[in-house]
Amino acid sequence: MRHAPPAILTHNVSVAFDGKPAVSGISASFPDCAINAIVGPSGCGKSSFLSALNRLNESVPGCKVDGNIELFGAALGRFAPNREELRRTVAMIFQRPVPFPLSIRRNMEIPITEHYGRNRQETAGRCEAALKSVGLWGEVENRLDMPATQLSGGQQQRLCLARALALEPRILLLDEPTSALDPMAAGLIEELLRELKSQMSLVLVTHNLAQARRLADTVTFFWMKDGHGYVAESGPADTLFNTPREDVSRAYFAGHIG
Amino acid sequence: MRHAPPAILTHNVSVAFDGKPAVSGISASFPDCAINAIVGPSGCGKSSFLSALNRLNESVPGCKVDGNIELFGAALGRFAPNREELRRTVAMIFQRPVPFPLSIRRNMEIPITEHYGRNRQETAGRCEAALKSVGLWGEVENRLDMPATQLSGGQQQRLCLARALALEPRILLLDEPTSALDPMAAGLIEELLRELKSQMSLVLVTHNLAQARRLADTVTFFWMKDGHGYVAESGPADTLFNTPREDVSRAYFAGHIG
Amino acid sequence: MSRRAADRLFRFSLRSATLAAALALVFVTFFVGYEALPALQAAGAGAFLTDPSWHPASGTFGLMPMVLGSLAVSLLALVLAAPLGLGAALFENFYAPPVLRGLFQRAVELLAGIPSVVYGLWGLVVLVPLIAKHLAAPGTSILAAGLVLAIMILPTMALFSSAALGAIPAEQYRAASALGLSKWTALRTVLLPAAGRGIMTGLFLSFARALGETMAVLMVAGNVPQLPSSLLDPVRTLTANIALEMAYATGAHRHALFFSGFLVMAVTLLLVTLAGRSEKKEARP
Amino acid sequence: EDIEKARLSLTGSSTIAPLALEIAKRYEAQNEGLRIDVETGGSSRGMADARRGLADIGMVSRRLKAEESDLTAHLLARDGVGIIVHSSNPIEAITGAEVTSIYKRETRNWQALGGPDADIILVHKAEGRSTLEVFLDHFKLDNPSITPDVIVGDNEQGIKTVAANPAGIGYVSIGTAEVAIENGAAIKLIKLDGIEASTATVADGSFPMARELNLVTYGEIPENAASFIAFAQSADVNDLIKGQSFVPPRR
Amino acid sequence: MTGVETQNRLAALAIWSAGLLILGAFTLIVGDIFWRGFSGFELGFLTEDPADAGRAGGIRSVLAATALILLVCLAVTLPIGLLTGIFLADYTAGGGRFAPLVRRSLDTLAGVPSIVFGLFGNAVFAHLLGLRISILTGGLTLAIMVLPFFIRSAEESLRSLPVSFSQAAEALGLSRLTFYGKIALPAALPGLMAGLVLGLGRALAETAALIFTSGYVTRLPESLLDSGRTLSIHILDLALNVPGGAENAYRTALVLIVLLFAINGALMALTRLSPSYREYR
Ligand SMILES: Nc1ncnc2c1ncn2[C@@H]1O[C@H](COP(=O)(O)OP(=O)(O)OP(=O)(O)O)[C@@H](O)[C@H]1O
Ligand SMILES: Nc1ncnc2c1ncn2[C@@H]1O[C@H](COP(=O)(O)OP(=O)(O)OP(=O)(O)O)[C@@H](O)[C@H]1O
Ligand SMILES: [Mg+2]
Ligand SMILES: [Mg+2]
Ligand SMILES: O=P([O-])([O-])[O-]
Repeated sequence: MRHAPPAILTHNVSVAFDGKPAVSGISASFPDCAINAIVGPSGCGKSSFLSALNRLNESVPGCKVDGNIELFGAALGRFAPNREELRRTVAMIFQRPVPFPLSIRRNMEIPITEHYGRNRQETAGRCEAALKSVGLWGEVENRLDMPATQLSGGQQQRLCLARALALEPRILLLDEPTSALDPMAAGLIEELLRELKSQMSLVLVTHNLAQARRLADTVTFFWMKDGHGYVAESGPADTLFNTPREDVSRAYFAGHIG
Repeated sequence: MRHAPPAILTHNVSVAFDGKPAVSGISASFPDCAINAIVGPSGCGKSSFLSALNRLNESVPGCKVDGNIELFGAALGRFAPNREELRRTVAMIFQRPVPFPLSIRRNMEIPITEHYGRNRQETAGRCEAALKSVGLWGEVENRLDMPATQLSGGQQQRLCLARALALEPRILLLDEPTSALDPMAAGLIEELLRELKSQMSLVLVTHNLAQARRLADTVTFFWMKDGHGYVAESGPADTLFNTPREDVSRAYFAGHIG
Repeated sequence: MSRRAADRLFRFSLRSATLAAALALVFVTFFVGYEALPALQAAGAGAFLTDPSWHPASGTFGLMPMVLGSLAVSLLALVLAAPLGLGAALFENFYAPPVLRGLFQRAVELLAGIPSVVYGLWGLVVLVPLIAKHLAAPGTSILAAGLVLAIMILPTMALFSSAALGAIPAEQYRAASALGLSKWTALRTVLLPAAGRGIMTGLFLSFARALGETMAVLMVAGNVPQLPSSLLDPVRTLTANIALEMAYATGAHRHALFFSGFLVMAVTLLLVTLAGRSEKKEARP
Repeated sequence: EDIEKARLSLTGSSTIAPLALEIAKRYEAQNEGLRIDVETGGSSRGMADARRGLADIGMVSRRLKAEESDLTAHLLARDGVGIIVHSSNPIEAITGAEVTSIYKRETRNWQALGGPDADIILVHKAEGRSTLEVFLDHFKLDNPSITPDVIVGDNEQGIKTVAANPAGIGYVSIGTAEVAIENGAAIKLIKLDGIEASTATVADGSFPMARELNLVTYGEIPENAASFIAFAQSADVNDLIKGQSFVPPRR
Repeated sequence: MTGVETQNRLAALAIWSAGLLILGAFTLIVGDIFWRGFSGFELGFLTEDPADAGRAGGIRSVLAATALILLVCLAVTLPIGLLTGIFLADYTAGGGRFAPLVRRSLDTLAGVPSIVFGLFGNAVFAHLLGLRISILTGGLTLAIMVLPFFIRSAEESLRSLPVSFSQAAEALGLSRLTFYGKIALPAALPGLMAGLVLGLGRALAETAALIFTSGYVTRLPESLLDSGRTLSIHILDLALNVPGGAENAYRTALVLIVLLFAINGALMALTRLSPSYREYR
């Protein structure tokens, strides 16, 4: 009997900027249909590691990624024919919502037509479905031509989610997606993530331990040594929060350090 | 029998930008010789309130402060003859360390000579004492003419502390003083704050609940309503953390929200 | 065309356009240098400096009068404009009341936008007669040219100083205020040193602009190629010399003019490089 | 191709330019589709442009020298170079010796010539100008030895400068000066060695500092340039020449 | 303490004087031009050709030549400048070591005095390429002169967009062409326009580079190969070479300045409108 491969499997991954490693030796496995939290203090390379998963830091000058990354059992290169396709499949959401300074409609349309061609009806359909899935449709249905930047922070972040979901990704990378939002808006997003995990694998970088406790199925804890990040401990959320094995994890989760 | 007045007593203070209140109705009392933590979610006006205490947001265009502030029982206007004197007495440390882009020596000297006049020996003495009190003297003694910007983040923040302490303030305002630092450097600063509280009143804004638990004697918890911040609950740290009265405080300290 | 092919073509045209733009400089420098070279070969660099006079018709090509003329006029302009420009920047950023600040900023920007030939016109019609009447006729002189240039480069100096001050993070001034420093102490000890390199950049570029200006100077300097001995003497600058004589110059004369063009270019490029240097060092910490 | 044919350009002497402009206007009116552009810059520019092919025809306000025989001169009119002073200056006549002494800076004040007590302001022409060459030739002056107060280019600039300086002295085309004086410029032409500086004295050959006004061409002359030159040399333009206060050549 | 106070007072005095002096100079010069330029100004000045060497008549042909020269200049500067600006601003374009080199040479080009461009244009475009003294020659010369300014401001305005736009576009798998065509250029439009206006202003103000390239014939140009004088050269010629030309020189200066101010004003309005202008595209 064969197990289904994990959504993401990394082996000995390191990310360096100008030859200086930010993280190194990261071996991790993130199952499908789960929320996988990455926690750890500031600067320990969580974001750097996350962007390695969809090759987003490839275009950062001086950035070098080493090691093996497999998505659904296939090496990154074989999994998607090119970068654009990879990024459609492995979507990413940032700390600050990044709506383009265009109308809500254009924000949705541009990526859709880029990947699925110019077909007005299909585009409109995908747009509506995605906005509905993030619960934004009702709020903006009648003002799709309003500048997206006029939405509130939480709405903007939901728009960014919708924009990515419209492309039907299989993996969703989230880099502190709620830390710039007010508590109510953050609550809405958390709910959404819980719903989304039935359809895809989510990797959630968060500063907020409480949030990780509320959402995570697995937890990967990054810590720093010799100026770069490494995985201090990882496993199911319950185990990590309640019975951490390492001293540093114990101190961190208890709030003594970090 | 008369009680010593608290170091800071505010009554119904509000801060508005361009007519839009950021916080309002803040009545708080911070005792002397204590670390008084202010916690709360992002954007609820902690920084705005803090800078009202030494009139630093006076120079921000469009900013208006209302309400009463008393320092050691005296109204702000009577407590210090002018702004410069007020700020010497009520020092402030920011989230990012702000060393002037000059040598370490100049960083220390400029404020000292401004307030105590040009006396080489006295200046050098104050400078040394202050650097010693933050534990930086040993590290920089031999390179005082090095640009301060070449210090590490933690050293920079300690330099900023020393620069302020050299002026013998009676109140120290700290706006997330460790959030831009790595955990080790943050630990050093925390230790320092603990030492300082024997000499002055500290007001510490922090995002980091664990830090507040570690350091605070009193806690003031800001929350948001109708787009502006207010004090949801305040009191001794033990009470607030262990037996909060308000629902919102309970949820926040338990990590359910925010 | 497929999306990927279009994208590839786009990236290609980015590179080609950039290459073309970069080659423009190489070409301009090369060409002017190439045309100047025969002059050097014929006379040697020394002759241009030692030959006391510029009389192409008699075959003497001494650049010294023009070199001194250019220097005198530009330095006078700089001495006048630098402190005023810096003062303007401080005024705008720290002293002007809010009502005046916008107005002032606008005024400086507009002054910067006024074409040099208009300053020249003003100099010729208003300034030169004033000098002729009160100091010495005919008024066309180093003084007139220096004043016109000073007004011309003043906005440059002001804008650069202002930008340099503006580039300092607001936190710096905030931190200085939080330490109870008075305004002038904060400016003198913290902000001005921090903006120093940016201000130097403005100084270099203003000087370069003054050296390179042609027509406004030509209109009010008198254009006599001689070694000046007082501020009220007429002079001819290197650039004015080119403008006056390029139209008919041939042979050695033409090469000599190209050489003086090359000289001005070399000096301005040196200044621009110095300016760039000081900017870069600024960016480092 | 077509455009090339339909365009003629003349550059050079500022003395000739106003006349050439008038002639061109009349010629254009007679030859539809032809455009003639005229620009100044000095006689030397005219010669240089003609040689380099930047202009079809050059304008030169003096006789060609022996070493300029690569160019062909086409005589257009005659003119003189007259000494001018400010119209408020009481001086009415000057001698060659006085001019020499003024330009050598031996005489520095108008008082020496019976004028007001004012330092003489020397207005001098830039090199490359025929007017300068004719002047230097006539007075046997060596240009490098002259240190003027102002150097001017076009005749008009010289007139303007003298008009702006009551103590100024300069020398310009007589034709241009006469037209300017008619238009109210604050200058006057003064007698040189007792001879009136005017179109009349140029015409009768008595004015000493007279000169030719030439159009010049280099190499083979294109069809349309040749016919324009022929027109400019015909009696049809005599009225225009006189209108600019020049003297038509003996045809 | 009093020492500090005295210093503060003196500094304030000096700085206020500098400020007021500059405001005074501005009022004096601009006032002079407006005052003299407006006296006797008639609309006919704009619709008639110059006559009597510019003393009489208007500036119609001069305006036309100016417009044509600017058009030639823009036609070259805009595409090359925009593409180069994108190349320099885009960290994914692979500029590597090349980009700083280009930037360096552009900065240098920006510092070259304009008379040198005049020399260059005269020798290369007019003479070598046989374009003679013409509007085309002048426009091309100006284009090389203005190019570095436009490129740098295009680069700056693209750089001023948050990097997160570019990142987000990459994260959505958008091609660079799509990103620039649909997102970055529209968003940076005000900045790009500002650069354009800056370049136009420089070109409008230029004289030295044009006297040997576009010439100073006053007639209405009929083709790009005709010589034609710009407003600035008209001012120069009237002021320098035409007795009694000062009045029309002032009028022309007035027109030129009003034109520049208007362009500036339009630019500012554009910048102020920009958020909605950008976002409602
Ligand atoms: N573009 C870059 N160039 C150079 N160094 C970088 C770059 N991006 C990140 N780094 C460095 O890599 C290290 C890890 O940064 P990273 O942003 O991945 O940390 P993080 O864990 O996400 O921190 P945070 O919680 O503050 O977001 C840091 O030391 C940072 O300075
Ligand atoms: N200079 C300013 N101009 C206008 N609005 C401002 C200004 N500074 C702060 N605000 C507004 O005031 C509100 C409170 O801001 P403040 O920085 O005081 O919050 P905070 O609690 O310190 O947040 P954080 O935890 O993110 O630092 C915010 O809505 C902010 O937008
Ligand atoms: Mg991060
Ligand atoms: Mg804050
Ligand atoms: O302009 P000129 O007639 O003196 O050559």
